[in-house]
Amino acid sequence: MSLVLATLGIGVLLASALAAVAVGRREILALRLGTAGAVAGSVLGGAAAVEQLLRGGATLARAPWRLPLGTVTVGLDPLSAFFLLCIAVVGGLAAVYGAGYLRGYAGQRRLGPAAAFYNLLVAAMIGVVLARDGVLFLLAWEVMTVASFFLVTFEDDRESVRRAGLTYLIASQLGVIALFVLFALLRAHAGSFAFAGLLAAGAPGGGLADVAFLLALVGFGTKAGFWPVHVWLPDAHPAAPSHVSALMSGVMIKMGIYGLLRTLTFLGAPPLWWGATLVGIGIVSGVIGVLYALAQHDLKRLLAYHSVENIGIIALGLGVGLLGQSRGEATVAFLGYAGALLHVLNHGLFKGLLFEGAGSVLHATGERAIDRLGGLGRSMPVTALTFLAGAVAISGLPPFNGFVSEWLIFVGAFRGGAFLGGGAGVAALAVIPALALIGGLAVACFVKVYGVVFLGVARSDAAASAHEAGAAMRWPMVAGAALCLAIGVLPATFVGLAAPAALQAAALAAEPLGVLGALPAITRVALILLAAAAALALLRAALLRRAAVRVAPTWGCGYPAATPRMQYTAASFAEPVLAPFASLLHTTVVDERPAGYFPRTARHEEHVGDMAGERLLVPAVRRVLDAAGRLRVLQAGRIQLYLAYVLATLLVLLVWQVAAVAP
Amino acid sequence: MNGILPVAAHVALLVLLPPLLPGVIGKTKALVAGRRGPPLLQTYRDIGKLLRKGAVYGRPTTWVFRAGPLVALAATFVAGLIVPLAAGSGPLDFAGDVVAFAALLGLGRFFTMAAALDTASSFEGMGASREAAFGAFVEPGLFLALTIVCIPAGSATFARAWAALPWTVWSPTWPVVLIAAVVLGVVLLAENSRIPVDDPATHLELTMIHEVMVLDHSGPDLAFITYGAALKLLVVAALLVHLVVPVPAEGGWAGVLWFLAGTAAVAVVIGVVESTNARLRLQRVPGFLIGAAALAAVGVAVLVAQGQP
Amino acid sequence: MTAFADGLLLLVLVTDLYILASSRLAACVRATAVQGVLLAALPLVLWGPGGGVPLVHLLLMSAGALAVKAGVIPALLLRAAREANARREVEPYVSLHLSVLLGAALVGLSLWLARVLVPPGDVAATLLVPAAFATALLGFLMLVARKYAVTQVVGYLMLDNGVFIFGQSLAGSLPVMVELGILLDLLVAVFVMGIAIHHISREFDHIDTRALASLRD
Amino acid sequence: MHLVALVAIPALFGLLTLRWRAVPVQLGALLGGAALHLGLTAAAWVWRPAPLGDSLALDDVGMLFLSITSVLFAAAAVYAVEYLTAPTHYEPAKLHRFVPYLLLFLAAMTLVTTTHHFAVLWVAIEATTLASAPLVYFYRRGPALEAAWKYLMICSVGIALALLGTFFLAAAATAAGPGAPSLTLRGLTAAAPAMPRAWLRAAFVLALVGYGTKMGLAPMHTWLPDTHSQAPSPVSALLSGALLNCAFLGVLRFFQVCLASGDAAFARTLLTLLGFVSIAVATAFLFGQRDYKRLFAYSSVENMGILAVGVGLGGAATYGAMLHAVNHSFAKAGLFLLAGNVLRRYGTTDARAVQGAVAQLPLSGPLLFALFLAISGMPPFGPFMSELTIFQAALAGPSWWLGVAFITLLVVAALGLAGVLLPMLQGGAPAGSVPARERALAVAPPFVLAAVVLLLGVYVPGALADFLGRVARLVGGAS
Repeated sequence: MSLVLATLGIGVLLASALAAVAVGRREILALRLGTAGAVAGSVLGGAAAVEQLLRGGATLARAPWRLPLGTVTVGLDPLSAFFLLCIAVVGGLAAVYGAGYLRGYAGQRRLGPAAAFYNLLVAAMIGVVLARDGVLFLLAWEVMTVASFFLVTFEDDRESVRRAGLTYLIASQLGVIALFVLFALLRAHAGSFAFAGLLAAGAPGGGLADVAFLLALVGFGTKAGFWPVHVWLPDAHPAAPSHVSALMSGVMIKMGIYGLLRTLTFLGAPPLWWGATLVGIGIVSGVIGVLYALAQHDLKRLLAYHSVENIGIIALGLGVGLLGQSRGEATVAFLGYAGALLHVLNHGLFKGLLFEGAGSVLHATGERAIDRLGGLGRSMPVTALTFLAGAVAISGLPPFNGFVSEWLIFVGAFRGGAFLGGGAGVAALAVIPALALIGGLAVACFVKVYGVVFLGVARSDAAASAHEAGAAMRWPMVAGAALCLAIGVLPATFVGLAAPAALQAAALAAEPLGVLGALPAITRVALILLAAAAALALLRAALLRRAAVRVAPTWGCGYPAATPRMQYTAASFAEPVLAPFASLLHTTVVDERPAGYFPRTARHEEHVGDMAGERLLVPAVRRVLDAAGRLRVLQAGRIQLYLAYVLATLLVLLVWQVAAVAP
Repeated sequence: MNGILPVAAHVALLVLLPPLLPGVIGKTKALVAGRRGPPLLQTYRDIGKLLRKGAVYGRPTTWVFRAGPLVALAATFVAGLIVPLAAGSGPLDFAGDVVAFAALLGLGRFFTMAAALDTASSFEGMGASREAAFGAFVEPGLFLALTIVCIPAGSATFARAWAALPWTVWSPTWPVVLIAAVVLGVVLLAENSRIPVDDPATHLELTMIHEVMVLDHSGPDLAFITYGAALKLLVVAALLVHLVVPVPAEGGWAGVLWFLAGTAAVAVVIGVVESTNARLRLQRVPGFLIGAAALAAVGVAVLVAQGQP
Repeated sequence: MTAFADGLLLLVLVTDLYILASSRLAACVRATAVQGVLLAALPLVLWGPGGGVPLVHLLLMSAGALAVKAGVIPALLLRAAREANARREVEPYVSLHLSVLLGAALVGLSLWLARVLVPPGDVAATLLVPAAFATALLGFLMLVARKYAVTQVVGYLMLDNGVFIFGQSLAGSLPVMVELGILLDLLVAVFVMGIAIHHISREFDHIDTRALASLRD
Repeated sequence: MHLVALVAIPALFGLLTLRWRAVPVQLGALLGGAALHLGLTAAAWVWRPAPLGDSLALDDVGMLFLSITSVLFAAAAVYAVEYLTAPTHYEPAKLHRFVPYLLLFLAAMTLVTTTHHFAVLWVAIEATTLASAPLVYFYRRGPALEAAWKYLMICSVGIALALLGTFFLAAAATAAGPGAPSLTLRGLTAAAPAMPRAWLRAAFVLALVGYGTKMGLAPMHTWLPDTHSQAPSPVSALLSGALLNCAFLGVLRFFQVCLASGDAAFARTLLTLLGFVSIAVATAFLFGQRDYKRLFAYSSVENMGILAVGVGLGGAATYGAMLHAVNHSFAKAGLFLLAGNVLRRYGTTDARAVQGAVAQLPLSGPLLFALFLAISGMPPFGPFMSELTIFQAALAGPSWWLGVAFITLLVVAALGLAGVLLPMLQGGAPAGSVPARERALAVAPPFVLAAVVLLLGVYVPGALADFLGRVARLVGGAS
């Protein structure tokens, strides 16, 4: 049943994609068709996922269709179903939002292809999680890359967008090399591309499992956005239209996590260093991600760096899970995987919500530079409120969902530190302060974003004349915020959805006893918190009913002529947080100090470039290109030279081959 | 923690005790400085007065400004329900409550800073910025200190951790617990904006942190803030108290007495520290906090070396 | 017959080196014609009466080679050179002296190759394989070393002559039709090249291939 | 008779049109020749023509390349009609410089695919050069002349070497046994086991270098970018899609003899080596390429390298190579035809002068994008599957690092293509410009080719898979 629904979902998505292209120049109709298809497909996919998760077990089906190199075998098990759920929820919400968001582009851009590629992307992601055959998996994976590439380059008349698209393509394709090698190696081991065959063949030995793990780390890590292969992410996500950013950041990068988890199921019991490696990656990605986010002045780019951070948190969870698995500590393993998986869903929800909020801001003001915004809370109340929910959620604070998943990882790390012993214990212990630091920095960053964008007063005319987003854009944000709150208040229900997948990842038969017993307590905490806040609000209202309430200018510490430009800026806000980490950031400073008695101008700008990109990857790529460029003299245009190549090749090969058999 | 009575006692302590702490600290400072100082119950009086007053709201502010004090107080209060006071566990205790405790403090900080930014004042923004930085640097120290006490217990749960504390002097882990206590002390000072991180008595906005953030609040809001700050002091101090004073797990009158004594001692120590130290330069605060975290990390390492986990 | 055939092949080698050392276009082309005559004689000398190959076959081959290699092609090339008003190749890529030295080295290589590649069957000439290799390789050297289109075609012709020499060892196994087809192909190729030279000289006013180096990376 | 007709009809039509220059005659001969040829080829699938002696025979390998050639020729012919008669382009009066040679070219290629006689094979391949040289020079410009000259010289030299190789094979056969040796495939494979190894090896090296020159294997590929950039687009399409394959067939015939001799390892090594060199060299030249037709030409060099590697590796890789031959031919021919449309819109082959092709050419642009993805090995297009097949066979083979190197080079090459093509395809239309109104005949042929490439990416009919498997087994692979 679930598989039928899911494949039907793919069918609807593909059909609506075709329809959206087929209606040609009737842009709004195309958009409507695409959106309807996306929503229907998401509903079908979500239904399939829930049905499968509630029923438990796994289903498998083979289509009567032969790929040139493999079979079309699809299946749903808890792991797939959970990711399918994430795709459906975020994909559906973002599609509705996109219908409102893209409307503004009607007449300037072709909306049909945009809607079609959106649906294709969702379909490809569903295909990735459904695939039970390496070839089908890679096929869906590449289609996913292609579709998202087209979405990233939607506004391809902008040079920066084109460059971002190219960067994305380069990174994806270099990453996919590792995946090709990975699957081919597994096939060589198992004799089949089919996942069932890979599972049946058992764990590969002789270092092959280690190689496969590393390949998966590179290949899937590139898509997921692990440091330092994340470099495409901060360029591509801001370049895409906001609903696409929501989808990409929300779920597409999680396909990397899915792939990693899926691969791990083929590789048998993990050695200790796998978990430790993931913990290391998680720490670096998380801390670097949030630091770079703090240093950004561009709203969407900032959010993109937060995706790197959150992927780091997920990696920490996976690391804890692997560590537990390697030591046979079922509880630790379960907590780590469950935390990571739930964070996948959570991040999808709040990052989707935040990108949608950013899109609404962009839509209303045309401005992405944080320091030219401000005061939008008044003109865009719904966006502001939902963005605040997302900000609190992503900071890992109760009563929202981010807290629940981080809590699971924390508890797993504490237990790991206590019970794993040795290197595994140390690795688990390292998770704790790292996650704490990431959380603290995330709070700082989102206070900055929320405060500078939505609070205070407008810093520019565009911000001053902002207006609230349309209904199609508002409701997905409201729904997303509501879901974030729901998971935070009712964690037991939602952890229950992630639990089967976590069990599968941890190769456990049953849930370790008592692990999730504390979840109802989190519900209590959340409810008491809300009740206490409400009670205080009532108390204050009662108190103020009898007293005078005045509205007056903000106290300026004695300075009477304050202007909006004197508000604290995002850059100044972040400065004390970043100062101790200056050596980790690649900062370029433009400094024009006031000079003379009556200085006219003064300027101070700081731009933080990506160290991994600018110090590591870009020079490497440039070096390779230079080497290729030097080869160009070979094709110098002279026929004599060309004939000399033929002669030289002939002589070398002839002498070599003939000498080899010479008597 | 079961039964109505212990819960009632816990809530009573939580609600009534906090404003006393600033009084004790103030008295101590005054005594050290050879002054008489304000009355011990001055904070109760201040709060009462503020609650009766009207309010002035800055023109640019929105509901976030009004929500800040509420959420901060509510979050601290819930954190107070989690943390054990006069007994071995709090009324809301559960497995993994340590993490929730820290997160609730973070929530309070989030909304306090957001409210500050809502005023559009550069001074309050400055305060929020500093709070954000110090808050971020406090977190690892707090968690590492908690790690030290939680690991031997095998659980990130206050009740379990306090029960597992080594109360024999020759226990090999007591130096590590001492480290945890010192680090928690630093966290206490930083979380509550005390010297040497912040000077609650300063009068120059440019040098303030917490005070400048709440500059624009007035009336009941300011009352909530003042009360909330005291509550936070109590809640964080409660951690320290349990490390240095053997509060009996079963609570009862003995528990209340031990707890009150411990809390008073902590307040006096704060007073002494504030009297004998100067505020650090702002740029040096991160180093101070990171140093504390590093100390805690050393503690954890010692624990690991002892084969504790 | 061996001695006679070897003498003939030696003469071929001499013409090879002469062409390589000569800078005058007309001399090159004439030497090619001489080589064509020598090659035309080769099948008769090698397989002579009673060599196991039908005489008609031999005569046809010989006549064909004479017509194409000693007749039509040299005439074509001479005309092309005259048309382009080119007399001597002034500065080849590889100087004439160096060409000859390299040529000698290639002849050495050919002798080594011939030691390994022992000619099969009953070919009655010890120099056949080395001469074939040497002629082909020296032709190749011409192609690489010279700038003028006409001299390049001469090089191509030498290359083909080398192949032709080797082909004579197989006279028995190739149907005459095929051999004539090969000759025809050669003729057409050089014919097309001649047309190309014609166009080159019209387009660029000379036949120096340096002008033909605009397409590059 | 069937086989004779296949070769003779285009040849006859070609000679006919050399004589009669009337436009209807030219067009009729072109389209009629293409249709007849396609029909005869299709008929050959149903009724496999009987061989004429040992020299003229159609085996599965020949059938594969004949079919590719025939389909591509039909596509190019339809396209050429539009291309050459469009009012904005070249006056129909020039048709007689085009049609006869194109038909003769087809005849020569057909002969290549249908002969089993090595000398005839050689004659036919040389004939392809001679017939297509005038086509390269069609535009009668200096650069076109230069390209034609280089094409003629380099390929003729290469072919001369191949002739020497053919003679060597005959010599080896002579040495192998008593009786007059034959130069047919049957005779040579029979004699192969007893052939002296030195002669066999020398013969294969000569053939590989010789036909490899024509096939575009690096470092003998140098004529290819020049020729492709100067020839009219339909001719480029045929050169890349059909002619290179025919030269490859020449190499394969020699390889078959090596297989029969039981000493194919050296040949595999050489094929793999030159294949990798080709892929690597082509990849280096793809980056920063300024002329998009040259770009496609280098991509052909790369793909010929892929074919060589596939055959060199053997096993399933050979099957992949045969599948890839189909994929590459169709995709590349489509790309060159579309390049013609781009050229007509922008009036230049300079890649940097082209921007926003998707917006400017509403049909060709997206189609070009699709085929770019296809040739880059992106699913759901055919090359993805064929390259994956070769790759996984390479990785499973004795040297896994060959597989890694293979896939890495391929991906990097695809990025090189992307670096040049994306800026051409993307970008909005300049203000005030109207998207082109494209003519159906200029878009339909590449569309059909792209559709086939797409189909082969998601579904290979069982009959075709079996057929390709038979082809692969004939040239030393497995299905």
